[in-house]
Amino acid sequence: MGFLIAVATIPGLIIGILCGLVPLGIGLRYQQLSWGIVGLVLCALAGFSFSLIGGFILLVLTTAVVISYAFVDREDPFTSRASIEAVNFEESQLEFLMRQMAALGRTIRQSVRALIRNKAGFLGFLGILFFVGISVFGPLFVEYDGDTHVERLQPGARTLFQKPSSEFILGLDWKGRDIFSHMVHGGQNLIITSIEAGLIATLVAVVVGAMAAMIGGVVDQILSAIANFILTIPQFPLLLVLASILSFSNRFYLALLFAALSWPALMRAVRAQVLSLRERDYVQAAVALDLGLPHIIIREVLPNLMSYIVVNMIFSIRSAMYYIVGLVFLGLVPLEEPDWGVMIYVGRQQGAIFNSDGASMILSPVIAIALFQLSLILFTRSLEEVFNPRLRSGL
Amino acid sequence: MTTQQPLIELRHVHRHFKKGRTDIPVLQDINLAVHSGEILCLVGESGCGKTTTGKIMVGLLAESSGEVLYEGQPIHGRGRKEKSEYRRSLQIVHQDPFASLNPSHTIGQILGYPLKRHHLVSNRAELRRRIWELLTLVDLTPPGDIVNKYPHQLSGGQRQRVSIARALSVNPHLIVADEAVSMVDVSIRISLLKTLQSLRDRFGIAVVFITHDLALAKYFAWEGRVAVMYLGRVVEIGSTPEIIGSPSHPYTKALISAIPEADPIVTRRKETLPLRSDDIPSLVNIPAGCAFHPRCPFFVPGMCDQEVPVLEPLNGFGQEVACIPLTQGMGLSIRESNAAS
Amino acid sequence: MAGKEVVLSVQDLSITYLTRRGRLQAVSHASFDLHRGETLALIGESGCGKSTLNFGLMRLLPKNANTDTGKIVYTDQAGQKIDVLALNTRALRKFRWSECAMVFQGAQNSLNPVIHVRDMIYDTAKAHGLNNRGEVRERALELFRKVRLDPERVFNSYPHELSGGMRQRVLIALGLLLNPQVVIFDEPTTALDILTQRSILNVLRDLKEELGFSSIFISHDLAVAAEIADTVATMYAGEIVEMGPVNDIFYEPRHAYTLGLMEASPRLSVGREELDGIPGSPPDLVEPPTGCKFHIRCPFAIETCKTTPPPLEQASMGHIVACYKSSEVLEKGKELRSISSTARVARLS
Amino acid sequence: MGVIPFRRTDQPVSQPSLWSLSKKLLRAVYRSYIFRVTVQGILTLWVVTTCTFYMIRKMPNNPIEVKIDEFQTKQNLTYEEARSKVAGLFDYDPDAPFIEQYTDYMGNLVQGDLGRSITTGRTPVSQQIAKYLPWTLFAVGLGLLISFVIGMIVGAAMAYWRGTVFDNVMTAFASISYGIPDFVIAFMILLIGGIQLELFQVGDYIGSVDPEIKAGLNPEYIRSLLQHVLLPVTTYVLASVGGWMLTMKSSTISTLGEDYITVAHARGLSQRRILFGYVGRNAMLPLMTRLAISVGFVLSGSIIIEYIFIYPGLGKYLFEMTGKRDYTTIQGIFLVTSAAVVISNILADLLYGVLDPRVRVGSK
Repeated sequence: MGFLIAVATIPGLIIGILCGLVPLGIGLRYQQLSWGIVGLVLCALAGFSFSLIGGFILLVLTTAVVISYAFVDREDPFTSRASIEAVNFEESQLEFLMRQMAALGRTIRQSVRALIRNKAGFLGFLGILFFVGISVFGPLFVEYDGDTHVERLQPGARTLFQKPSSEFILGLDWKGRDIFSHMVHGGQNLIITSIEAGLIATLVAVVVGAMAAMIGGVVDQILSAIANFILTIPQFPLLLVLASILSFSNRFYLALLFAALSWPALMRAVRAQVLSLRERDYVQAAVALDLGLPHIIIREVLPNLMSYIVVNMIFSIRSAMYYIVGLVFLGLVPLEEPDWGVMIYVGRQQGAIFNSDGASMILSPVIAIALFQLSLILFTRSLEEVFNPRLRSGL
Repeated sequence: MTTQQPLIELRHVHRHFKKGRTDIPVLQDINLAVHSGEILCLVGESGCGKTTTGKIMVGLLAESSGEVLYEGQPIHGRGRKEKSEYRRSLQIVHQDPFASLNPSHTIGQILGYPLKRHHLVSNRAELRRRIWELLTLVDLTPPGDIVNKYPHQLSGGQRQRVSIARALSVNPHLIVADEAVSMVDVSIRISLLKTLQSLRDRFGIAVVFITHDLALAKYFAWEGRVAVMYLGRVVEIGSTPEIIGSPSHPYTKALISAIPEADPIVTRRKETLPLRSDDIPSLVNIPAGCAFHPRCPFFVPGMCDQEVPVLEPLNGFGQEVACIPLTQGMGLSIRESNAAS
Repeated sequence: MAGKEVVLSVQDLSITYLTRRGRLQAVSHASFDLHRGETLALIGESGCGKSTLNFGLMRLLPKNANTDTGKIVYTDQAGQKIDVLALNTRALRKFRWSECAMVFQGAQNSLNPVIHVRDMIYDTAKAHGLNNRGEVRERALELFRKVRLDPERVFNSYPHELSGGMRQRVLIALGLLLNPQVVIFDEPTTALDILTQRSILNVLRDLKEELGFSSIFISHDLAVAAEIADTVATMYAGEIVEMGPVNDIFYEPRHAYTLGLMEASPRLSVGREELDGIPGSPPDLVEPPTGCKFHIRCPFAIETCKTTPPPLEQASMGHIVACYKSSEVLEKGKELRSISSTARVARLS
Repeated sequence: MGVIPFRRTDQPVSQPSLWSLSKKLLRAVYRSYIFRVTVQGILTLWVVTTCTFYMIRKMPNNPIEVKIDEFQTKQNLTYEEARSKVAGLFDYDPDAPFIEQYTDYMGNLVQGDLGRSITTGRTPVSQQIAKYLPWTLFAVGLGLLISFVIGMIVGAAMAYWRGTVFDNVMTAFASISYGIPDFVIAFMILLIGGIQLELFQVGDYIGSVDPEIKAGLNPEYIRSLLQHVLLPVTTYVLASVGGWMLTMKSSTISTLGEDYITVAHARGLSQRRILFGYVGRNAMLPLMTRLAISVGFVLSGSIIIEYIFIYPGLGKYLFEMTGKRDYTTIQGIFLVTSAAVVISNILADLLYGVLDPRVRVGSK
């Protein structure tokens, strides 16, 4: 999964700009130039940072927003107040597409507005954006400082540690390397692994939880029993043992391991939610209308679980990060520089705790992790508003 | 009417729910038939099993024992396609207007899904024409104001209309309206009921109207029948004017005499039938014999508490009642010795 | 009821809520007098402000509500006049329940689920200075008997062990514990079954005769109001639009909305009847319509209705109404009534 | 006609025989809640033990290899020399068949014997656990207690005065406390408080107690004990108090919205009575279960915190023993901590039943 989020590339930028031409064109066509330009810039940036996939997703989203500004329901026959005979219900494929895009664009605009409305949530969103931005774009501008620099030793100093100065804004570590460059380069792996772990855990939990609730009977009992069993074993000690059994040549396995341990709690919650949703009147109505099980799960149940799922996904991303840093800190995972967790581990080994010059080596990653996690928590506050159509429209 | 094949028929239907280790008998020996175009009201107090009956009729719940026949054929063991058709021809409108529509879909989507799924329309233009039609049918005009809205943007009455339109989308033969207007304001109830009535008149859809409000049942089902339920059994059934005008079963009598009326003089002159006990027995512990006997002012010891009464015809007008003294021609008399404990 | 002394007098009471969307005018300029021993029924649909009005009377409104204008004058047992809105916290606590008690709707949630009924009784008594548990117990048991409960058993049970009807009776008994002069009943029979409702109504009637308290009875069910009220006030969109003796309101309604409600209520005792709903839905109280708030849904509306709100005027003895077309409404009502109920002609809608 | 059978009271009562009585008793036992959860709990523990038993022995290296390694690097011995030295130290046979080891272990376990530690001179595991457990119990327990009490009080106050400056400040604090991992707080205390600001001498506050002070109930020892537990406890409190505050706040808010609170106000009850008897008690109900469950996780402590503060608790010990591959000790600690979780879950259910009359589990 790691390959999905690639580092910023020049080909990505080109893809992004090409993609961005679409919203620009539509903007021009409907005299919404400013929005067309916004679309172009956003697409270019997204393509730049995430290459093809990011560029494509943002292409769809920005185009939708641009169309929603340009379109303003002009072609929808439903808005006509004429009688049924006088209304023309025919429409071309393109018009239909435009209408759908416009609807999507409106939802996006409302969601963005809902996101901005909740101050704490927006702050969290900005925080996440900041760290992701630094990890993605930072390496382009800040060179990784990986060598030992004895020449930087200050006269009279016993170690290469240095306090933050104007030259090295976060100071130097035990090998005299620039901590700032480590900070910029060291977040990527951690963030990606945590997100992967959170995603997998959530996916497993949702699938298993929904299955247990919808199928019920023996399947439900077995799955619930497994979940309860895993919940009984204290997580971190178990991780400790498992971490020494498996060797993590690849960070992805770490994510998998974490997911394997953390799905049960969410699964139980999802199961309970689905069980209650299943009894809702509108699900019953869908059964009576014979809309089929896939429709019921995907269209009726899941949308109402979305905010719940995403919030919990963020919580599991957060605890994944906690556990990963914890394992690294205890030295149970192969150390790979640059990495925030490794900085804490090595810093402690090299006595940065007792050296006031070296505090930055531990403090910088510690504060970064704290801020990132805090941003995640704050961000969850606006998710409810973004996903619930009732709150989204600002009632 | 009786010679005709009923649209749906329940024969000796029982239903129990499990709660922990105890079985709760919610329905016992229900025999009901609904003919097409007919209005049947199920009336009773909470916990009498009227909603469960409605759900069994539309197939949302399975019966524990007994038979459910659709157009004379058992509903089980049908082919996939037949099953889907049977399913669709029986629709339900729920009580709570705030829970019956999925909050994350627009009204257009809610009405569109069943149309698309069952290929009731062949292209998008037709789909939208049909949605327009459905909204007009339930008096949600102009449709353009409604179709792109989310349920939370509509009032309770409008939502119930959308529910009805959704049920109509699959061209049903029967709609079960489960307390469909009880959570709607008084001023809006009547127009909703009128909409339902006009649909019945236009398309010949049978309506099973479940309610606890006898006055409303009387208004809505004047041309139909009323079935009164008590603790999981039908105790009396007959044409609406008969049941309301001359109730036979002691429970029906008690109900009708207990209802206050929107007419000060009439309601203050009304004589209520005194019951022997105010408490409804719980379903876990249903009294032996006639379930109503501990409260019945006409209770005959040694008879009502021994044998379970069965619905039997009372006169030539299709009225049936489950009361042993009545069906044995003994008549009812209040026994002073049994006065309230 | 004229002639009897006024127990509670409400003058020009307006209450607004601050919501996310703006100021919501829940009650506007409500005035009425409650006489000794009288039962005043407030009828109207959900959201018309009848519950807010009553919470306002006891000053139990949530923090986002504000009493903008008005005066609530209560005459206590000693004949002392009390301005309720000016009471300090301490005096207010004394006022509540010992002078003016309230029986809430939804008996399920009105009793604290984790403590015994007896403790709720003792709590209430203690808060008003009655510390003799034996006496309180005797009084409670007597009231339980009066509301036809098994006193000993109910006294010692938890709320969840009682049925809905029993809980409602416990609440009524609890409300009468301190012998208040005014009891507010907020939809006391709404969630109950017909037979339970009947026995509660009977209990209320008997209690009122025996104890002689005045009461305000909130209901959306016209039938219940017809049965229990001496005076009926119709509320629409936060305003009292019509008020008068129960027979006047039911047989000679003068406000189009009252008439509409009557026409929408089915009656058991008449045979087949033609009823009519009121078109449209209640207005949004954040942005209420100008003029008469009912004009959008009103079949009698004229141009003036859209611009100027009609004033409350005396129509007959003790009957006031705020409607420009009250005489037309009265005529229409009479006309509908005179047509035999089986052959009522449906009005054009 | 499908009548549900019911018991008539006038049925003749037969003389109960001894057999039927005991059968009844057995059925009652089987149906009783305690019996069922106990059986479930034992079953869970058995599965946990089996799984961990297998997993632990799947860890790369065994205790002997680790020790040999250690000797090699520390004392500059050759592999053979180290091996011969180590062989005399341990009575563990790494080549014994897995099944044999398992049955041996389970046999001892049934008799209540957790076995003997492999690497620390054959001391019984139970003794080892008894030595380290109190430290963890003391630190984490104290932290949990303090943060729970503070969380309850402040959370309720936040709900009561919601929307005020106090609420906003406290909510911000709670979000930070809830959002930041505990080891971050630990480092911040050490680095910012101890090193940067030099508020205290770090050395005086980490570890267990000053070694020169004699153990016992003398004031010096207690002072030292408290001094060394101060930092871990502060960390635990800061890291968990936010969660309690937020939960208590939302629970209190929903309780405040209940009808019975309005009714209590209408009844003219005093603020104090409403706050404690009506709001507090009901709002605390959902939190009590969570508290009981957290108590279960006290034992597993926080490995990282104990490691950072060099606090001699069970967590740090487990970490060390994992490094040494002391199978029996790891096994024992796992068993004890899982048992704590199982037992506290049962207690949580029972506690809820006691506090909330609506759910009396035992009486069903």
